[in-house]
Amino acid sequence: MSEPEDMEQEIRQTTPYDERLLLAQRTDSEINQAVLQPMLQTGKGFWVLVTGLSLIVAWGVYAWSYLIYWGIGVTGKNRPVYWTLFITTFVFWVGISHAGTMISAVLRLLKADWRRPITRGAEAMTAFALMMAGLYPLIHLGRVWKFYWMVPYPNNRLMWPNFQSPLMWDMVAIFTYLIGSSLYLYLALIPDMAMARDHTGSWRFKLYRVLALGWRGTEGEWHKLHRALGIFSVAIIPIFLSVHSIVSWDFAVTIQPRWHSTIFAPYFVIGAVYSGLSALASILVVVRRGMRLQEFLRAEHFDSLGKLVMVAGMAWVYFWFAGFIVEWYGNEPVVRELIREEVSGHLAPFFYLQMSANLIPIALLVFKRVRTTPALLLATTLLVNVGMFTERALIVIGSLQRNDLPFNWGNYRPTWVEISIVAMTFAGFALLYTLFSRIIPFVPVWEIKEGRLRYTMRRIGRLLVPTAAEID
Amino acid sequence: MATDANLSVENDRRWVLVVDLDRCTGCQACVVACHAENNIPVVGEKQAAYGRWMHWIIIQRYWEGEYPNVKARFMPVMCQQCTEAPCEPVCPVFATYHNAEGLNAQIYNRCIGTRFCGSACPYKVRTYNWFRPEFPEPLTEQLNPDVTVRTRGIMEKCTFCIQRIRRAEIDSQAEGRILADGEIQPACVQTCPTSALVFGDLGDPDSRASQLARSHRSFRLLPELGTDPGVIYLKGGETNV
Amino acid sequence: MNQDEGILNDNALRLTLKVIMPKTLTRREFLKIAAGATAATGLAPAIRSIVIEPFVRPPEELLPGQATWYASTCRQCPAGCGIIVRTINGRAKKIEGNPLHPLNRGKLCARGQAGLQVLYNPDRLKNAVRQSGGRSSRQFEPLYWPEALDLLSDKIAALSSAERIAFLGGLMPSHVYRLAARLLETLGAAPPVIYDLQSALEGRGAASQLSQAFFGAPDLPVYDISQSDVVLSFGANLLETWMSPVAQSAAYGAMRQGGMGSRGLFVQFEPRLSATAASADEWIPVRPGAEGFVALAIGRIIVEERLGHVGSHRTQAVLYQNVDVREMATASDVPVETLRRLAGAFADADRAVAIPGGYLAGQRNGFSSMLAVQALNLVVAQVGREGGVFLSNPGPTAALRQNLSVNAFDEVMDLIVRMKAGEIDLLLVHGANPMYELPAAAGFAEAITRVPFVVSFSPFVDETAVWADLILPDHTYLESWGYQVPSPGADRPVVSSQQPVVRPLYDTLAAADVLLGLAARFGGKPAEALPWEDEASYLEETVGELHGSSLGAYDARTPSGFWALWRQYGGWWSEKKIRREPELTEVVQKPLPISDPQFEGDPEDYPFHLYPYSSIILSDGRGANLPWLQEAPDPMTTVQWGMWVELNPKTASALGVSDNDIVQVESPHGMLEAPVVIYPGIRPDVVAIPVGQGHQDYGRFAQAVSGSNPLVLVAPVTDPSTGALAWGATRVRLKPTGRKQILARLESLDGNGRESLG
Amino acid sequence: MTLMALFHESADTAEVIDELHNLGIADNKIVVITGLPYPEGALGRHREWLTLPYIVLAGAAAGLGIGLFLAVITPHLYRLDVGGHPPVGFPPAAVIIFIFTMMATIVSTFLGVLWEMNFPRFGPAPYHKLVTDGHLAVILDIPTRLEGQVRQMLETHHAHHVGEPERMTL
Repeated sequence: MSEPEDMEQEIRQTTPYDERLLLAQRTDSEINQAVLQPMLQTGKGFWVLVTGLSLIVAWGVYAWSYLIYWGIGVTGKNRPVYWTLFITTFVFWVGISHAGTMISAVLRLLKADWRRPITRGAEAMTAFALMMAGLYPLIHLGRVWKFYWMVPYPNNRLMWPNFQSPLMWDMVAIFTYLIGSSLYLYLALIPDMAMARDHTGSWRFKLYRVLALGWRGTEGEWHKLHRALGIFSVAIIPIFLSVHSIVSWDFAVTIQPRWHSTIFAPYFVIGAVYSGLSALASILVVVRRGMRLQEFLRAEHFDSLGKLVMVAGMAWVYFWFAGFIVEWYGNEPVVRELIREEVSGHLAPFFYLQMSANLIPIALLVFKRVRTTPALLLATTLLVNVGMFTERALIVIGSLQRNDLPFNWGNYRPTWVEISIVAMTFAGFALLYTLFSRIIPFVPVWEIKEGRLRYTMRRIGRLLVPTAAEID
Repeated sequence: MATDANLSVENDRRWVLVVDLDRCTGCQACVVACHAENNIPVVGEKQAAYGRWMHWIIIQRYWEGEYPNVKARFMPVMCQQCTEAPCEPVCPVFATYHNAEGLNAQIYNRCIGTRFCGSACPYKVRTYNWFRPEFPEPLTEQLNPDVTVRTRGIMEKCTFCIQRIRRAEIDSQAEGRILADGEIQPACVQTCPTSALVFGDLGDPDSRASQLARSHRSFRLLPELGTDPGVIYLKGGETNV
Repeated sequence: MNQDEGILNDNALRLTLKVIMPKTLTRREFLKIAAGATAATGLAPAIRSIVIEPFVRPPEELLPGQATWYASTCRQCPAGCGIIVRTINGRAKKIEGNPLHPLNRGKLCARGQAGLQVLYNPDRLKNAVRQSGGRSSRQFEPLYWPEALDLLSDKIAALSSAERIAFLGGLMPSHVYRLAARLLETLGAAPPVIYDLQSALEGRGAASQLSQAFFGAPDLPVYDISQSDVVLSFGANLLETWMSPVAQSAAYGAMRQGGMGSRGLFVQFEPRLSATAASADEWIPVRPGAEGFVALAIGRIIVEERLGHVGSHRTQAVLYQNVDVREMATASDVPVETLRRLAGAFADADRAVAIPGGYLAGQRNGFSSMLAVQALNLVVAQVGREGGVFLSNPGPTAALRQNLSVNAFDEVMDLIVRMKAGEIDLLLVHGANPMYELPAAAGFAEAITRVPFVVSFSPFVDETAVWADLILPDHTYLESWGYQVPSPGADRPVVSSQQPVVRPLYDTLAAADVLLGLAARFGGKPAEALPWEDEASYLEETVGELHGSSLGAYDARTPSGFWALWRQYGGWWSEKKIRREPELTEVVQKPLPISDPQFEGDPEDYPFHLYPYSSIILSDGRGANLPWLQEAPDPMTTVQWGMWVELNPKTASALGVSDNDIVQVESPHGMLEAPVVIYPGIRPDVVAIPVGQGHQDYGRFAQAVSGSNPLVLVAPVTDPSTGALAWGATRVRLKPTGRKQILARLESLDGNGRESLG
Repeated sequence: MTLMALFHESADTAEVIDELHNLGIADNKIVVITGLPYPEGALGRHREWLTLPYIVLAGAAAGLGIGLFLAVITPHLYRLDVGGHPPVGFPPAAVIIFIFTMMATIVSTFLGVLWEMNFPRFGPAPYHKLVTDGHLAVILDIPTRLEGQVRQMLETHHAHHVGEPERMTL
């Protein structure tokens, strides 16, 4: 019986609470097994997937070395279009990385209980997306072998980097965010490592043992872990806000028409959340199917996630419009020209793709059926990310094609090198994520158990209603 | 302004280039002279067609009116050596910075090729080494020993022939005399058949450049951006009967 | 690296040098003083006797790391501007204008700047070669020079008669021309025939005949733009390639902003808005070949309405007695009121000049048009005046003048006919590339196959050299000796001197030395006529004639001193202006001829006029092998590395083509294909194509460009009264091909030529 | 002597702990190991005092210092001017200082919590695998004389696997 239908049935026949009831009846060891089993058995499909992704990555690495050997000329860049797909994809990945923190930190602070099963997937997504994003500042350098000249350390050149450059802000911000999210991911992982340690053998045991750091679960440990996670949740939120603001300032600090905008920082942040949450939804649907986690990732989770995506989308539209109306009304020559290019010029196809791919999902997500039907949700959220990628391309590449002197205008055609490298990062992300899902418990078992602890089922008339205990 | 680490110069010195559009005939002599003086590589037809030519100075041509009352006007555009240079703050490694004489200096060795300055420059006068430059033997014999040959991945641009400025300054110091106005001539200025280009110190009110800069014809490129360029244009006139 | 540091170290060296240098006046310093304010410290490199010595004891002029400047003469075009070349460690690094030279006063054009790439061109021949695989096999087998000379002298000796020798010259150094002429004369052969495309396009031959007709002297007149208030230029692209562009550009600059507040009026009459016209105040698109009519009409208006303040009308009225202004106006497509307006401005100006340009000479009624234009200067009495037109005074340089500037195209055709008829057994080609520079229809390609033995002196394997059995590569101009009397000259007597600024890179030999070598081999009369041991000694003797002239800007006690200063200054010139009053000939008492233009090709089949104009960058194509020039954009179209067809927007839309669409251009004589450039500044009935691209040979950079040579279209017709090639007298038709070729342009087509979006 | 007992129910565990308190066994002699975090005080134990916040504050301060050094001091170590900007401007400095502060905060939190839990700590420790299957383990350090009493009390509260804790290498 194929995935979507059987889930629809669940929904038709029962209220979602029954599933929770179902889970409530499971013993802890059953839950452990439910999480561990899919990790232990890797089918043929898994290896096919891994091989395919590795091949793409390998090709991308070749393309990159080709680029380094021959020079940036093998990409489609030219004067004036000095930044193209690399920066676009960079911005895209940084955007994706934002949902993880959004989900785990913000929802943790808000004690939104439905977050529990999806936090780890979200945090992992953040970490891997950031790794991919982090590659681009290197890839797009003309002399990558001199990248360390941007690193602030006392050196024989007696030079320090220019901290007035947004690229420096970028570098440190992304580095910080990567460290932060990885540690956050790992910290919340320790108890589950201990759990996995107790129920596996051979190499996995060795691995989990090391990762568990000797966790036993004494009250003290739990207490400290809670405090640490609390601090993390608070500390990481300003970082996640700052990172994408800084990325936006790469553009906004220049006087390039259409980049030089004060709304860019919040606009980029909300765009990031929009695309990040969508990406998370897509990934969850896929993983849920791939790892048979139906019991943990349930309709209600997708429902709430879908609502979040919808809200983020609406906010994005608001910010986009707030920026657009000012540009349109200001009617400055180059901006006017750029808007004309978008609305009726050679950028029009991309513009309309961007708008439709960002607006339609919002409308669709209004319907619970869409939010709770994996296939539909997947399609919708993928569409969002197509839209967001196009949006970034339009901002980065589109704007650069026009400037104050019409004599200097230009156009851009991507080359196989650029496309291969972009594909490399997408494949790389998928590869990391796939391997991760086989090594690390995809749902945070202890958090689920903790959640379970807080609920009792209470009958109101015909309904069985979960009631949460107001405890900390 | 800081004093240059390498040599002490009066800080009020401000090198400017005056471009008299009324004299410019668009003959391209400056373009070739610049190539010869600054070891600028030649990229070939295919690359040039894709906007990857590397001229440090280009002569922009603008059409006005319709046939038969059509006019064409020329405007040489090179690095504007802005005082408030948008390209400088964005460089993460100080490859481009502001030197003591108000020049927008480009230190090739420091450049790691982020191309941020290129994106930030409103005049789009910076050119980038997309590939390793090629000088088929024996064309290398011509390379000017005073100017570095840039490799791939490096941003470059007009320097006002800083090597000539330095040489003149050092000579005058060695000979213990004051630098005379017009003693420094960038390659383009030196060759310009119609003397449309005048180089000089805006800090010295009597220099030829200063006098021309005060002309009623003078204007700057894209003044609304407030970059305060070191290149001063003189409007072309028109004689009618 | 950081330039600052670079120079600093250099300077440290310089300072130490200052310390160790003896305080006594060295020869260099003396010459420095002699050179006055300039940096030019030209010295004779030891080229006459090449000695190889280690740099342990470097020659005086080669201080390691120190720049030495040599004065010489630019040979990229016939103008003869003075240059100084910066050399370091025996390598030429930069060419600049010679600040002392009266012609260009330190200025230089794009082509002059690119001269270094002639010297260091990777496609130069490195020694004398014989084409082993037969002609056009492009298989070359090196020869030792003695062998080569023996081979050539044997060939000449073996000839049944010396009439069977032909010498085809192009832009030749004066002394080589004179030596060749001398040798041929003693051998009993015809003097060299001089033809090159540049001269044809600028109408050099016709111009000197015009002077002959007007002033009774073949010297090209100087049109004094700098002093002039009104300049009427008839098809003279005087800011691009015509005659002496640098001098004229300098004058233009002065005319624009030199004077106190006064800004001259500059009007350009031509069917296409050239870069010159772009700098003019007014461009008047005259119907091709009708420029003369405009001049006639203006003259007529002046004499008939007694315009201006000169009392010379009565005497000149005769010139225009059978000119009808309305006819002329309709024929030339210029409204009468415009003519009247300009006539007024021209006549009322204190100083005004009318310039008969190259495009006129390129028509079949060219000479009458040129007469009409020159006559305008007469009518307003601007002949011999400042701000008017005058002949430069030869002074003592008369002796050095080349006997003949260029031959008429007719004479070249005669040669071709004789070649075809098999009357030529030996063809020597120097400084010309007839295979490329002659209209294909002239049939030179076929004619050369009929010549048993062809010798080329070209340093490059150009289209003609490919058809040579023997190539004796000459030095490039930065390696060779010579002198040139600039023509048109300056406001004073001038001779430019040429000297090697570096030792020859390769095993090449000066053409003059080849001729002397031949003479020595023949012995007898030739040997007596050409007794000099080498080129330099010949020159030393020849220019010695100037020694002791009281006019000179410098003076030397001894001939050797003069020889040193001559090279040091880069020539000889009088220190103050000397003009000469041209005495008018009787032409100017007869009514001016009115002859309608004729064109090759029936207007029905071939609706458009072909305008093959000489490119400011590549001139007639001799610049096509220099990467700097190929990369430099054409000022009007901003196209680099390319060749194109310029169409008026109306014409293009009527044809349904736009930028970068390839069209087929066909004339009665040939066909070519090229991408379109939409060009607002051209008559709808004219199609303009730049000359200079489309090389089959001539090196990697010339061949890299996908273009064709417009001369395949040009009809080999002449102006009967001068015999000059009427290169503007061909009609063509256009056909879209549906294919595209993206031209490399500086300009963004999306920006479509706008200055700002405001 | 040390005893370990496992429980199914948190309620039992809580009672047992009260009993132990009554028996005069101090809190620090009792270790409760659970597979999931129980709410504060669920098992009737007092909270222990943490130094973590202070470590974090110290870290943040250090980060602030680094940020200040890089953003404010280094521009003066090799002075290079950029067009229209002072060598040190507030906005860029603010960005840099902020980020480095946050970086240090995060890192010090992580290191701090490991230090407090004195992790990593491998090697043998009293533990039972059933803990991660939802059992609660109580490890007691009691005087031998009370053994009988305690054992009996544990039995009454449905403890199982009562006995010497096996020390397993973690």
